[in-house]
Amino acid sequence: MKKYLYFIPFVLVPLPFAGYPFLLSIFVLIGIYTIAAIGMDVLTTWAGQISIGNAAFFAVGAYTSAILVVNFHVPFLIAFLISGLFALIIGIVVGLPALRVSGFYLAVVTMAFGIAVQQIIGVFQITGGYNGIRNIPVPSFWIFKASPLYQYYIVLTIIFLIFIVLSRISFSKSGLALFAMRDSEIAARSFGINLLKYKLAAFGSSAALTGLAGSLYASAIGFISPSQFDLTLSLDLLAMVIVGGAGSVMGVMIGAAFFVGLPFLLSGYNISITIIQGAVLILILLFLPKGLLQIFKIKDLFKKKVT
Amino acid sequence: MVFQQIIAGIITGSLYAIVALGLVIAYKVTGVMNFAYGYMGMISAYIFFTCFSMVGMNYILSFFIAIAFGSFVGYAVERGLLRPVRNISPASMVIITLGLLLVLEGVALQIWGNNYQQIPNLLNGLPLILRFNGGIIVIPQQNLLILGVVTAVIIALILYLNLTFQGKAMRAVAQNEEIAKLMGINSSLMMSISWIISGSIGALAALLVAPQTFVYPDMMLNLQIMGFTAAVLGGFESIPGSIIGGISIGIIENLVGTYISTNLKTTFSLAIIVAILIVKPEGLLGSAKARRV
Amino acid sequence: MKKFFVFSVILGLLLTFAFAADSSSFGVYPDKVVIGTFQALSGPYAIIGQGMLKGMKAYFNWINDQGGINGRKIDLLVYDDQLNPALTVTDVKRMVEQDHVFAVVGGLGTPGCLAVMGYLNDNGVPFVYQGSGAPQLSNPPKEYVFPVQPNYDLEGHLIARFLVQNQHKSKIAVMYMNNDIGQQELDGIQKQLADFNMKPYMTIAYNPTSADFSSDIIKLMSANPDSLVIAGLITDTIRIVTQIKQYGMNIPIVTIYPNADPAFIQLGGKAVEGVILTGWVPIPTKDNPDFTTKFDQYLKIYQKSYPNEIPSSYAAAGFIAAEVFSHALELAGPNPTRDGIVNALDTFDNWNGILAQGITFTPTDREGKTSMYFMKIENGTFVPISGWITLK
Amino acid sequence: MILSIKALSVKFKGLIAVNNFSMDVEKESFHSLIGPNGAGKTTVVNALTRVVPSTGTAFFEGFDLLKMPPHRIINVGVARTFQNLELFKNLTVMANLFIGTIHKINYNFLDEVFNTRSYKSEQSKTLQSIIEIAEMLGIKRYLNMPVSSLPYGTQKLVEIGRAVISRPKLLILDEPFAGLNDQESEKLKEEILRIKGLYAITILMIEHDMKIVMSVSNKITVMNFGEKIAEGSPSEIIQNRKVAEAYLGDRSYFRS
Repeated sequence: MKKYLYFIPFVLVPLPFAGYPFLLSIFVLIGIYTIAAIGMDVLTTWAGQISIGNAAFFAVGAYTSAILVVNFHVPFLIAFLISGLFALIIGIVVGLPALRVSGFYLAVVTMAFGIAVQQIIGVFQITGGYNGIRNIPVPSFWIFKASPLYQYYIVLTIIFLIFIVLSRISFSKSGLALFAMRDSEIAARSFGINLLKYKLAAFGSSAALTGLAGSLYASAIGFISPSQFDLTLSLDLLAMVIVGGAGSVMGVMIGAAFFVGLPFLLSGYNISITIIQGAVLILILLFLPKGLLQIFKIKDLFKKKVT
Repeated sequence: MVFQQIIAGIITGSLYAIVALGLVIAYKVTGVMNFAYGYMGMISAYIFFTCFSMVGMNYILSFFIAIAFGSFVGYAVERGLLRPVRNISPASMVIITLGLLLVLEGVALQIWGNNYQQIPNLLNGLPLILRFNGGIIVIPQQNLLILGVVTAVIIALILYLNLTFQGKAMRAVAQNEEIAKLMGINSSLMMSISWIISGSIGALAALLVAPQTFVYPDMMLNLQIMGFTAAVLGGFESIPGSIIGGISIGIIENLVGTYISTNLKTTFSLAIIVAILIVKPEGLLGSAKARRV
Repeated sequence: MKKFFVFSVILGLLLTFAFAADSSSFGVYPDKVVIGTFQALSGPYAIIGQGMLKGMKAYFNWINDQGGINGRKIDLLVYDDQLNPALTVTDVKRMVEQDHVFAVVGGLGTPGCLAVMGYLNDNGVPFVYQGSGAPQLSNPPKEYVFPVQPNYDLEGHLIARFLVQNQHKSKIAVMYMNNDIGQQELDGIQKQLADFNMKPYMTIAYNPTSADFSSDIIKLMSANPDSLVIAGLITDTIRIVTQIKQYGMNIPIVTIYPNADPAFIQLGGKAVEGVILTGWVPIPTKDNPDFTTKFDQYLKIYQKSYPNEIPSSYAAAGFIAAEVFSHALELAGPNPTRDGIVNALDTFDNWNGILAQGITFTPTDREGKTSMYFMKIENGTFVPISGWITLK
Repeated sequence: MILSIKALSVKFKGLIAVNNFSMDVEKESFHSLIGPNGAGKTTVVNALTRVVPSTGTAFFEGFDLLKMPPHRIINVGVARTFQNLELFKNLTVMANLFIGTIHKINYNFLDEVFNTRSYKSEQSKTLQSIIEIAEMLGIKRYLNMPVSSLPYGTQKLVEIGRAVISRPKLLILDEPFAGLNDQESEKLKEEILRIKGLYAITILMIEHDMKIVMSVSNKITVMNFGEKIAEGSPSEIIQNRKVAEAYLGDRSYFRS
């Protein structure tokens, strides 16, 4: 149970910042991207499938939840779950080509999917077209008022739950089947692993996690439009995984913090964020190929047993 | 109108093809999917702009300086950035080139400022006008030039790879680096050469298209995406494949735009491409690689 | 574990100190007024954001050189949001909650503006000038939100009306970008044409980053419309117009106000001769000597900060944003409050500044600028071909 | 008779790799499949385990292997090793062995997430069998190490362990002795024979090392150019002219 103690600091983090809701909003965003990046991690690090179209699942989740909440006044929690479910279904459909194509071919197929979803959202009425959907409310529940603090704990709870699930399956049938598929499809198949099932499961769960993150994003930002879900977002999600530390929830969290935190820290100084961001990305990969997790020397929690 | 659209598609497609070609050369030998490719070319377009419009050199000299710069960028990126981390995962490699993209985009903006810049066409004469049963197709000389250059580059590359010793050595490295090394081939030199070729093709593509798109940091964005798609559609490792891939995409796009939908043109075009890949997972001219187990 | 815990605590403390606020006032100090803006200064939209920021800075530098407004200099905080609304939201919250800006002036980009509009209004922070033509900014009106730029829907109406009533066209084709601007223009045109019991003769959506448009032009030619509206930005509009000319098509082409920029003529050269544009920022011409002097003044102010640079239309937008806010601050008196700014802005009645012309706000109508005019490119200059036109 | 292959053919792009191949494997026998390089031995095994598509039939205890989805083959009791080692190289030895048992595991995803009783008991049963096999093969101390960090010989043991832990009725070994020195080979041979006796496994082995083949096999099938050219006991094969001809020019086989 020791590994769960790592979450205690995160529970305490907001206390000093209660007076600065905007800092909490940043933590909320970090949390949201963490969830989406874990979705990417499951797909790439666990199952060995490459995707540069995960922004589309993020968009599917964000739009599903926003449309349900804004147009149909569905309670947030239900909209949240439906958005995950819907993304799951779409993810399984997108996973189908992965049964035939792999490597960079799969990368381009997923990229095509990402671009297409962006365009489809822009064309239809129900999604508000290119004008997007605005006034998406922040969820409130029972005695908890809509506030960044409350959002923070929602997001933290979800990450915690994902962490528990991932650490429990990592040395069990489901997790090891994915790892096996990643390392050798031929051997995995010879030992009874149904590649069809596990590839679709990987795409489905990746999409579901990303979709849930999208749903939270829509309510945190309050406005969504197709341009927010572009190729850059897909690549950023992949970069978060790699920069932070692939295969570890903590690593992915560090990656997300890097991606949200760096522009935030630099945005007021009139220096080019892209140059610094790009240079730091390159330097990290040149000197810390296993990601920032390497410097923090945080134990690789659930990979401990496996790799 | 079908015929007109197909001709127009070939013209657009030749642009995709040349970008795809450069990507494939670098991929074949070093296995890197270069997301900064178009942006490397963009820098060369700015170099041309600087030499020609700001310094006032003549066109041909500026052109060759820009191409030389492109090949230098290719060399430097492979040597300085990718070589030290050859064995990291493909996803990490993608992220390094993404970092490079961000840096190049920012640097261009810092150095050349926030204005769109212009560079002139190499050929500025009267466009070629074809008329047939009521339809018309106008091909500006610059586009004919692009078509010609693409063809010439392909022929040159194929001759180089098949006839010269160096080209054969490069193909050997592409097929199996270890064995090539054992045979005494300087594989590290071959990798550098592949990126030098790739870098100069990228610069060439940017210079050819810049008179149309103008010069600004994101000028190659669309071409780069379509170049990737073309490369994959063609079979990613096949040089003729990248050309066929590029031209097919140009034609598919135009036919979709004409007969299906304009506001979902990209979506339908990409759907068709994905469908082709599902039927032929190794691309149009790629070969299925059977791994020995 | 212990290390990690210590690390988190230190990080927390650092952040607390880094962002600890030292003032509870609202951006008004004895010697300065602190305001904020968000602009895309890096990333794909930096070309627009950098231009707009230059316009704002040029004006504020000029004001500050004169001693500021009512003895207070204007201190502009700039945050780079890369036109990514997730960053816009955190940046704007930081401006309000930590920097305690008095107002937000001139934010760039529809997604960012729409994402923070509600937050600023709820917190009573004046939000003056948005670099966006989204109709949702002014409709419905919001107490603290003051859009200045005409919205694209309105522009679409005006263009359709101009083509039908002035030019007597009936087969109007529309080429529009596959994005929010294109869609809003198309909506406006369609609505106006519907009032005339008409429809666009054909519509073609396009990807603004495409290099080649011959396919669309072949389609256009075979349909043979009598006029064409291009709802695009500078580079793609020029590409389309150039190719249309190459195909020998000779129909009136109307395009939208973001293109009324010196760069449009400079880059487009001969190909853009005869193109009709809308404008909301007046241009200096012989028959408008009054404005010529004002335009010269604008150039002088701009070039004081950026010597030898020709300002872009985005710089003009930033300049106007600064002008409108500064004038309101002046009207709000020696002890400005946020509500004072709102009241001052609501007194704008066809107000003319240097570049800003005919700006009007009332508590119930927040479309700052509703009139536009048409101009044509002749011999490499913009020549007005109509007076101010409005819908009302 | 546990496995009966009839008229097996494999074609690659018009090239015939295996042609009309038939063979029977007796229950609990040690059957070797030999032949010069490129004779199609590995292709036969790949066809049986559905790595490559093929025609013909291969009945194993009433199931036609060639009609089964590849991931079901282990369920009827056929496990294999690979010529070039197909270990899960980023995983530990323990995880590799675990994957060998994965087809037998009964719990589902929800059991894992909620840590149910059936999950816990299955999991401890599996861990026990992993330790048992590891002890038997003498690789227990490597359990928590990534396989890629182990010496080649040990990796071979892990691969055999992964196949054995699945409790196969038929174990197919594809050149298990390639790349090992004499000492390692001798050790591995003993291990294989011990496992065979312990679990009453039938073994089908492809091997080049004639000395080992002759010493362990009950029956040998010889292939050349995708066809069967001889079959019989080791002593019969040694005297077969066709076999000698097939190996002529491939001197590597006379090393022993």
